[in-house]
Amino acid sequence: MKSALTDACTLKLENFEGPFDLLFYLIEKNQIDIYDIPILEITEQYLDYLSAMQELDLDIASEFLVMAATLLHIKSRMLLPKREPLVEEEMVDPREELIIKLLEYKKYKECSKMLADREKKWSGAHFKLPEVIPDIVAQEELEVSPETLRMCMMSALRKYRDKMDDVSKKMKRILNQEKVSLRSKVKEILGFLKNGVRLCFSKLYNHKEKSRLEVATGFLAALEVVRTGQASIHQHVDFGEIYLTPNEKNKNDKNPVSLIEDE
Amino acid sequence: MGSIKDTEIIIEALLFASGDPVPLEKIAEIIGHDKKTTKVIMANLQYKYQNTPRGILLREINNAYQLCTKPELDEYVQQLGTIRRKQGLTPQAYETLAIVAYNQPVTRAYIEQIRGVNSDGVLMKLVERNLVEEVGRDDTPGKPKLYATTEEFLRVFGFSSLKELPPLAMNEIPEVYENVPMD
Amino acid sequence: MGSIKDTEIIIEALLFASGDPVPLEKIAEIIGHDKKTTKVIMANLQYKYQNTPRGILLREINNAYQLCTKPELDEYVQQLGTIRRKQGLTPQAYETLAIVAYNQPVTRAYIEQIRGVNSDGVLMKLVERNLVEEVGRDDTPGKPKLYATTEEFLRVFGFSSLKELPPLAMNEIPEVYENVPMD
Repeated sequence: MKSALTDACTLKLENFEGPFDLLFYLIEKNQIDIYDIPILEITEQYLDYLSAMQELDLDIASEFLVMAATLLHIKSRMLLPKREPLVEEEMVDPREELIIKLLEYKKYKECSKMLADREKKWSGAHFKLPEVIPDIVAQEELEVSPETLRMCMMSALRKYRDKMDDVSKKMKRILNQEKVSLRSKVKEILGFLKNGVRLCFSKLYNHKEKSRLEVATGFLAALEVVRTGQASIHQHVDFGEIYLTPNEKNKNDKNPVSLIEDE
Repeated sequence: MGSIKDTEIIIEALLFASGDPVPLEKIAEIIGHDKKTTKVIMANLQYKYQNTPRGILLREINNAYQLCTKPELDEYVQQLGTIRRKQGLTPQAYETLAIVAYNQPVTRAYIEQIRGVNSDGVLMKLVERNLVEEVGRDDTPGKPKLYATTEEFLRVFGFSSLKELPPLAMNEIPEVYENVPMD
Repeated sequence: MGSIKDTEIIIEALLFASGDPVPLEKIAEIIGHDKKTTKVIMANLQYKYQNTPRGILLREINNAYQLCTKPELDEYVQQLGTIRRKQGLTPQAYETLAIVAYNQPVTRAYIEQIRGVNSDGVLMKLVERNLVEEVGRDDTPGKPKLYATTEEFLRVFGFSSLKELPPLAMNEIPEVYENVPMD
């Protein structure tokens, strides 16, 4: 279809950036409600433009052709006899998708007017060239954060706790060993006492021959034996010799160590 | 350095000498106040520049401050004959810029989906003019480049930050926005 | 263009945009007054710049005019050129500093007890950097030196007092803190 349109608008043709742009031009020119586009008219006009472009030997970008196909498709769907919608099936306006896209495009098209206005205004604001200020490298400034400080404290305390846990484990191990050795010392002492002899502590556990730990354990063992009433202990002068004397009634006790807990 | 007045004097000297935008932190450091206080001082100063008979105004761009002549005095400043004027943008460029500005970071595919037309050339022009820049790659198949607006964009269009972009007419078609795939 | 006020506004914009000196004739031409009147306007303006709290002043050089920052503000302007090198603390330094900060005053032995390693070097570094200082001697055998944080410490961390130290989550590790011997 040839029309005045073809001639009047040829100049503008190459200015259309894309199919949406062209559609918008048509919608505005015809004062069409975007929500109710008369698809027959618009498709016709759109195709007119395309053929005008062809006549002018303009390269028609593929996007324009895709839109033409879309418009024709919508048109054919609009022309189909309306049938009763099936239950559960919504009647979808074939134009809906196009309208949505057009509206989305419209937002930015309007926005570009705003941008152009602002640019025009602010291009009138002039800046001053910087003055020459020599660079001086100042002392190093520390970059620190309170939170990191807190984290460091927490982790130091955590590490410390783990270390202490470790130490107390070691202590426990030592104490366990001690227990075993205390048991054996008690046995040892009772072994001697069985013979009904008075024991001289320094003969049994002399710190010159035995380790300090052993002497101490030996002393504990001696106290243990006294506590259980199997022997009595005497020391005649301060720092003098310590004697252990077996008590008669327990002389032959078979199981004297029972008072020390088993593990 | 005592009063606010003295502080304002120092700030004016700083901004004048710098010419370029001076970051808030730098101003705070020099005037010896924390950033929060400095921000209040700057807002006050901005108001003063606006509301006294001055030929210059104080602009905020991305938390930095810069003095410039009032745009409405352009006709006089032009007469100095030393000012180069930059070329305006094409309609395509504004449109594309608007899509980037409101949706950043965006892929080229996203822009093209909205514009309905190939946007490679126009996008490259915007990058050339330093209004748009690549800011990384999307985490979708093909790892397409992502674009966002630059500080120059804020300067050219007189925004102090992206928050100042006027809202788009969203309420008209609320459901659409969700329907547009992110690339 | 009407009032003197408007004229002054234009002149400010002109001189600002130019940066360089603008000849009297040029100003006269742009504001649409003769040279004589313009000279009076400029003298007036010069007086105003001098006598209002401004960071810039209006200089006349050979019948041309230029805005510049007030020379007495130079020390501030120079600071625009200072580049501060940011530096962090090593993890060891942070840890030691934390122990001092949260337990001050402390002896070196105390720090080493918690850290489980010799802390002489790191403590000396902190003293050198003025984050930690000697504050006396402990009243225990050997009279060990006591260390505490400095005012510089408060400054770099942005605390106004030690009360602002972020609280430790004591519930997380309550027993440890109690077990730490106070020396």
